[in-house]
Amino acid sequence: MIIDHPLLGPRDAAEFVYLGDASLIDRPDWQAPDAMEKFHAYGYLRDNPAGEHQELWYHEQGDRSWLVVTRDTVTHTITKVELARDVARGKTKARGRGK
Amino acid sequence: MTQVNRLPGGLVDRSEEVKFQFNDKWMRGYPGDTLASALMANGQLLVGRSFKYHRPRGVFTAGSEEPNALVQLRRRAEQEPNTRATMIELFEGLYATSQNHRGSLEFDLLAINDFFAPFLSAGFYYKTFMWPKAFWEKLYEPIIRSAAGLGRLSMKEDPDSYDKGFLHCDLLVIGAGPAGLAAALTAGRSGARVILADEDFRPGGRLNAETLELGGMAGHAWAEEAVKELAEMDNVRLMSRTTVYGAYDHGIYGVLERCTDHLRDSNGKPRQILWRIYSKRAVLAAGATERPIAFGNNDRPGILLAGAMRAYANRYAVAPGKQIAVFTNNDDGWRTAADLYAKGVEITTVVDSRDKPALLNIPGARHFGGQAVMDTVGRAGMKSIQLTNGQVIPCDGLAVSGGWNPNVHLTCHQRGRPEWREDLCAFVPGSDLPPGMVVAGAANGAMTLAAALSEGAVKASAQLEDLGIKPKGGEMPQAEDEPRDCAAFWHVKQSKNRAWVDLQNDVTVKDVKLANTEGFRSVELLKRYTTMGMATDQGKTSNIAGLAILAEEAGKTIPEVGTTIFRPPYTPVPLGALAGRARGKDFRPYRLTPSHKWTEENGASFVTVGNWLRAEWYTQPGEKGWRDSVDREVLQTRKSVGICDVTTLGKIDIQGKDAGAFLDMVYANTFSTLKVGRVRYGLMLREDGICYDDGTTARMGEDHYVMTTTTANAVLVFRRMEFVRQCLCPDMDVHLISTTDGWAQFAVAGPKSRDLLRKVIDRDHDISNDAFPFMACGHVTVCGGTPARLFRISFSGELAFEIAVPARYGNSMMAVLNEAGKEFDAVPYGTEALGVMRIEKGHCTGNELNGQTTAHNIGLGKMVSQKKACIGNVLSQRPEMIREDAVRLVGFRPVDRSRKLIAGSHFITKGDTASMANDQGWMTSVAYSPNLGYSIGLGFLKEGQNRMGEIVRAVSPIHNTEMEVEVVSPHFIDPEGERLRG
Amino acid sequence: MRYSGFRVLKEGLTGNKGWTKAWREPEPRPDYDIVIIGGGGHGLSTAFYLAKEFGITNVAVLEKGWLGSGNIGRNTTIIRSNYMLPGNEPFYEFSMKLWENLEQETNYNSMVSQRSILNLYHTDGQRDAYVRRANAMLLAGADAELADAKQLRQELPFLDYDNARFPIKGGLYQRRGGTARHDAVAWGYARGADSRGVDIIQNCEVTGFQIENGTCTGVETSRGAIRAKKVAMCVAGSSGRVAAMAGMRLPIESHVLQAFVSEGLKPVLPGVITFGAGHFYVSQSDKGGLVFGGDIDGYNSYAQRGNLPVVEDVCEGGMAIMPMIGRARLLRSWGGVMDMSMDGSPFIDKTHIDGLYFNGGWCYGGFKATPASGFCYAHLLAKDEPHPTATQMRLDRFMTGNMIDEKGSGNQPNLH
Amino acid sequence: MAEFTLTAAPPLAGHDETFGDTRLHAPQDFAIVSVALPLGGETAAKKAIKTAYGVELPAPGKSVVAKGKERILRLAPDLAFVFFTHAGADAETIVADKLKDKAYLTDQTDVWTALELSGPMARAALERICPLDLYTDAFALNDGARTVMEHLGTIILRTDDDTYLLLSASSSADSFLHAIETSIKNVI
Repeated sequence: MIIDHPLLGPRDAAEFVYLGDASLIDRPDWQAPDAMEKFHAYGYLRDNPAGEHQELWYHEQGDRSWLVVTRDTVTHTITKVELARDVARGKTKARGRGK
Repeated sequence: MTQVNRLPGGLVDRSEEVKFQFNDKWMRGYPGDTLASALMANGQLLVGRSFKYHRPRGVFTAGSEEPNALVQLRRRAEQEPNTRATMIELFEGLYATSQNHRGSLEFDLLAINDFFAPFLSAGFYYKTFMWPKAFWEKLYEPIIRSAAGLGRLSMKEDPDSYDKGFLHCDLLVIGAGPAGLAAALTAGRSGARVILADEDFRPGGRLNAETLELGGMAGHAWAEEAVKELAEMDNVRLMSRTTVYGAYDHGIYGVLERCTDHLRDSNGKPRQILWRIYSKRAVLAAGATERPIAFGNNDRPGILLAGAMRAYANRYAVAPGKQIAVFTNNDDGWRTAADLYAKGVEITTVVDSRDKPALLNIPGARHFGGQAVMDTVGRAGMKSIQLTNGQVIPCDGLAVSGGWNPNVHLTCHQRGRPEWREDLCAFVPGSDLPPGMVVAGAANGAMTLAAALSEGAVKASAQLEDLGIKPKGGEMPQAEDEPRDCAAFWHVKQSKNRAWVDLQNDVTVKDVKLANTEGFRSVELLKRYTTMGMATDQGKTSNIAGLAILAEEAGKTIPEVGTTIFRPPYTPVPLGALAGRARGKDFRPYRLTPSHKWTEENGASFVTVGNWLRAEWYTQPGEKGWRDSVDREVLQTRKSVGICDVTTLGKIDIQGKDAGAFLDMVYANTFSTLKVGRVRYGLMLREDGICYDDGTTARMGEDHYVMTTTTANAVLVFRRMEFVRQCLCPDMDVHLISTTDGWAQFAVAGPKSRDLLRKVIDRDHDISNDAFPFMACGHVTVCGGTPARLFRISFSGELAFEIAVPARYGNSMMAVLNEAGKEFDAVPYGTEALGVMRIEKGHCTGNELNGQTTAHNIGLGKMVSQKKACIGNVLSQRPEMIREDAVRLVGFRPVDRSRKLIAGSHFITKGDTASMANDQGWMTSVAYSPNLGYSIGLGFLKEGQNRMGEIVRAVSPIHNTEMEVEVVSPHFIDPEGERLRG
Repeated sequence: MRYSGFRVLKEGLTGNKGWTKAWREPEPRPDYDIVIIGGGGHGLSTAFYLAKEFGITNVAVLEKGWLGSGNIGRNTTIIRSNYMLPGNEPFYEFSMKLWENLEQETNYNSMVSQRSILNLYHTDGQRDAYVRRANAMLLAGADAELADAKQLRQELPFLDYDNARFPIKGGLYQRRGGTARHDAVAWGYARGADSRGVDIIQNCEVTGFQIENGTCTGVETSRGAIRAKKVAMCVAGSSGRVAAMAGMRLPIESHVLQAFVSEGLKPVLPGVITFGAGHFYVSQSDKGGLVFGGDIDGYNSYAQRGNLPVVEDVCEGGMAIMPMIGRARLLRSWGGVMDMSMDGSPFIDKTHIDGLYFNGGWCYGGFKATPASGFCYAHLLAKDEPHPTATQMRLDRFMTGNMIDEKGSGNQPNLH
Repeated sequence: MAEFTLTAAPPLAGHDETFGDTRLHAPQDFAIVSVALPLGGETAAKKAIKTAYGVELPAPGKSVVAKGKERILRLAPDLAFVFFTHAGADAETIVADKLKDKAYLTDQTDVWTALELSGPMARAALERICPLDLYTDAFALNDGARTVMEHLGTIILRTDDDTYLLLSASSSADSFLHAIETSIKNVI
């Protein structure tokens, strides 16, 4: 597979390490009253879709960035690649606005 | 032998002869021959034996689809089983033997299977061999296994080397036949970066096998011109003897180049190269493969596919006999008759299943329209054929054509499904091609030369336009649209004798019918039940006929029955090539510690720790076994001072205004409160609350921490910390960089460690206990100004330091420390002594922190802060993970102090039977403690914290032994920790 | 029809004309006691044991494709019970005992071949872990044996002892481990279940569940609705997709595992061998092909195909321990969808929906479990309580913290 | 005067061999310092770099040669390496003096081992181990990338038409050298 790195261009997926569903960015609040249930869902339950999947890849043999890759799990077609840090910052900001 | 079957002309080079051996018989051929053509030239039609019935078999095709003519090429360690004679280029001194027979090729004892064939029908083995039970492994299976298999491995290490590589291009053209050449010419002339790969050693594809003309030139001559033009273009890479074997995701192709297989000797160069080609676009121009028709005894030597026989005549100037019959269901078969006749071979008959007038006039040949060949005679060579009208016609060779199948294989590698085209009676590529690929020429069903040429150029142009490259030079010469009519005809129903569908695996029409009768009606079930298409040729010549017969039996159409898709590789790829250089010592890189050279010179034995080589112990003269060395190293360290290279521990430089807060998130305990100049032990959990890693982290400055990880987890911890940094704490100012290799770090341990270091560390640094107490850290200089880092930490439990210098000084530093330590009888120590001392102190390593252990299990439950956000603290509190009766890390010693504990023993409460239900835990690590004079161990015991002093049984049924052990504190030496604070 | 050597002889002498269908091809009926979704190995063995052990025969097995088309149809055929943890080992040993009588029970030669399995070790730490595991196996009534490098050198002289990057220090044998002919296992169970009255319905895809007031009462299929008192999911790699139709999220990710077979060779390997310092395991089939594999590709996938880096990694492992296979050729590779669970261990459990049961999460190790999985699932379906060897294989174990993590890799499926 | 002296012996120091017109050698006194841009302080850090070296910090994947012959390679948005010739073990101090406290610095000199491969067969040799497209249009002069070759993490830089600078971990220097030598031998 080839991952089109947003900064470095197309690179062989062999340079990357896979982690899993990009929902791992959405770490629950440890102080929430139902923190245990939330962490259980966060840590263990997966949508596991047959189709479009947002997932985390780490460019270990590259620039060490974590990426959010949108990839179809049936065809392996990649439609979007973002820096995970940008995605995570976007989420923090969104949460901030919600307050 | 003489070349009795050699014809005039051809593309072989008659200016020199090549001598070779087959089954120890010397024969001669010409450069440009394959082994198959040379054997045929020498009249050697019997080449091998079939898989199941051990039927005599000869060359059947002229390409990589060959099911029959498999030989063992070369000898001794270079012996290569199952090699297709049709793909072996003849070279001087070539040595090949036939395979899969017991006794000689001519008198194969296992040919007896052929007589028992009625009892060996499809799947017979599933129905018997079940009684008595024990006979399967002892009797039936060994017999089956020794009869099965094909060629033999030499059982010696492959003496050749292999290489790999990466290539990039705009357009990959697969196949250098007319369509491929047209595509490559178009793309090359347009300035695109092109790779043209072809499995043959002579580019041209069928142009070399036919007598068709292009623009008034012989086809093969045009191909030669085209290749010459391509070779002169800088932007084109021509790769012959190169098979594109797999189409992988995103335009990556797996490709095998055979570099030295056509040479007598590889001369130290890689035998083959496995290329990964990254293509923006690809044109598949892989041509088509002819298929046979099934009729009685259709497997005899001398029966060839018609196109193959034509290739042998035109390209290699050989024929399998003097009197040839042709059996066809299509126009193309007629050309074999015409071309062989033109070469002076007698054509006795053309049998056409279609009831049509003769397509061509072949003088001397009788034409039978609407007839079929029903049976053949001649065990080792053809004698005659019998037609459905009963007529018997003598001949010594038979050319069979059942039509042509486009080579759709690579279109299926991403699960694409071919589609049935009724006019061709064949599957053509479907619409779900691998992204970036188009198909041109015969592979796409463009079966005539003119169509192939034009499609090659047109498809390449479209691909270029897609890439934004303006195509030019796509005009191809005038060529023929030769007649290609074909009528579906799969097997001859009138045949009474067995009719083969899959030649190599001996699957007959009857087997297919039986499978259908028994309910194996999906084509996948058919394959699995009969083994059709599972041989080394993967059914290239057999699958479609099998499918057609199944459809006929089931009363369905072929598209209704479906097709099986092809999986990589297109043709088999040697495992050596797939491994490339990664074998033997080069399997993985070595990492060496900075003091490796000194260590090697001073008697160390080395142990593999991940990719590292570490000193295990240092043997001194007079020491008889490793225990002598290790005991000495331990005793001397505890008595005076020892030195150990601990560079392999991961080191991560952490800087930033939020570094402390970041570490609070990463570690279960707190680091933001750590004072500058101090070190703290840190415990890292996974998010699931299980211990992940431990180590010490030093605060070197306000915004600067230095973390150490375990050797094994260095890379993983870094990865995880980057995850936390980028994904969980994206707004923290914190930066990570590994410095593992940058600093040579040494543990200097023992009561004299400070004295020793004082000799090395420059005097202006005060390392007294007051100025530099336990868990202090700081920058120092050594040996007159070399920068160093000093940490007052201890894994051994002694007064100890770790000192780090830039790695370039590591080897020298090891020498200096030992030199300076001479007055204290300092010893260098290795990983074994390190292990003994850490067990004596009850410290955990990988044996304890194996990914299943909670902080609670090792008595550090309280260290997991519940007052801050950190990885793992929430899930670490799940009820089953904090049970009071969970296993706990405790120490053990044998009741009989002379016994040796065994790591991996399980604990059983005294009085209980040893069973899994009564399992109380297990021993994780053991060592002989030279300080205590007996064997000690660490282990996990259920509720161990409450069982101090209890005697339990440590059982090791695998050693057939057990012993009583006493549960003790895991801190065997200096439990109060007075020494390390001294 | 009962199969035997005599029958083969008799049919051989009479032109093989008397063979009959191996199983019926029934139309689905409107309702059953139990509907099993998935006609793979586990589904078929569940049906077989429901009929044979628990006398429940009003059962349908619904298969979307052809029977045995799931992972039972493409795997590396290894059977073994060399596990370490109490949540696993008794279960797999139970499975092994069922394997040992399988052919006689099903009247089908599935070529269960106890040719041994050997796990090589290369470090002292690995050895210690293998001793722990071997002892666990023996305590659970299985067999185990340790061999040092000297013994291995005699038994397997073709391994690389002298030039290895990671020297072979020894190995853990399970002599009763080995291989079985995977397709035949499915066919044997199918025949056994069918002959006892179970309806095996091929080309019947489940498209939805009928759930009324928290109770599952049947399924929608491509061949109409089928009501059932109990519905049993058994769909391995498709677990996520099927469970989603019932509104469930699972602790499972679907990943691709590639497997490989070489061209046929005369006998080379006595049993199964696994490399301890790389990703490679291998055995030799009765037909002579080296059947081998290694690690999963590592990314979520339903594509049933993998990519090159893993192919190369596996072959590197192979050449590292047995450099005499360099001139053997890879004939075919394939990819299967693996239901990788969060701790590498499976589930055989009820779901939170009454009448709906779940069997899955077998990762890449489901083949060896086929008999016990079916037996224990049948037990659960028949008695509504777990079989004694499968009590920990619960869906809620991540909530309680009672994981069965043999490898210690934690909640990251691609590491198991 | 200290009682003991330390001698520097970086792996591959002094290595220099030729294969026809192709040369493989270890550059001497090759110092490396990593420069991390503080979050929120990127502008200040970039300005400091401009002031110190007279060049703009390049985009990720690119390098520039500064007026003092230092080469600055941007590896990631917030990380760059500065390469320069310097013999002592105080490379970090030299950069720190230039950048003051505007960036986080870490001495990387001893983390890496460097080899320069130059000559007509350089690209063909690299084709055997380097997954990147090294054609000029894809990997231009001064381009740099971190990738993996023969299981070894490697930084590759194009420093001239036929010249590549290769960096890999110093602990595996021998394996790294072996990999490159084998590649050269396999193509000449």
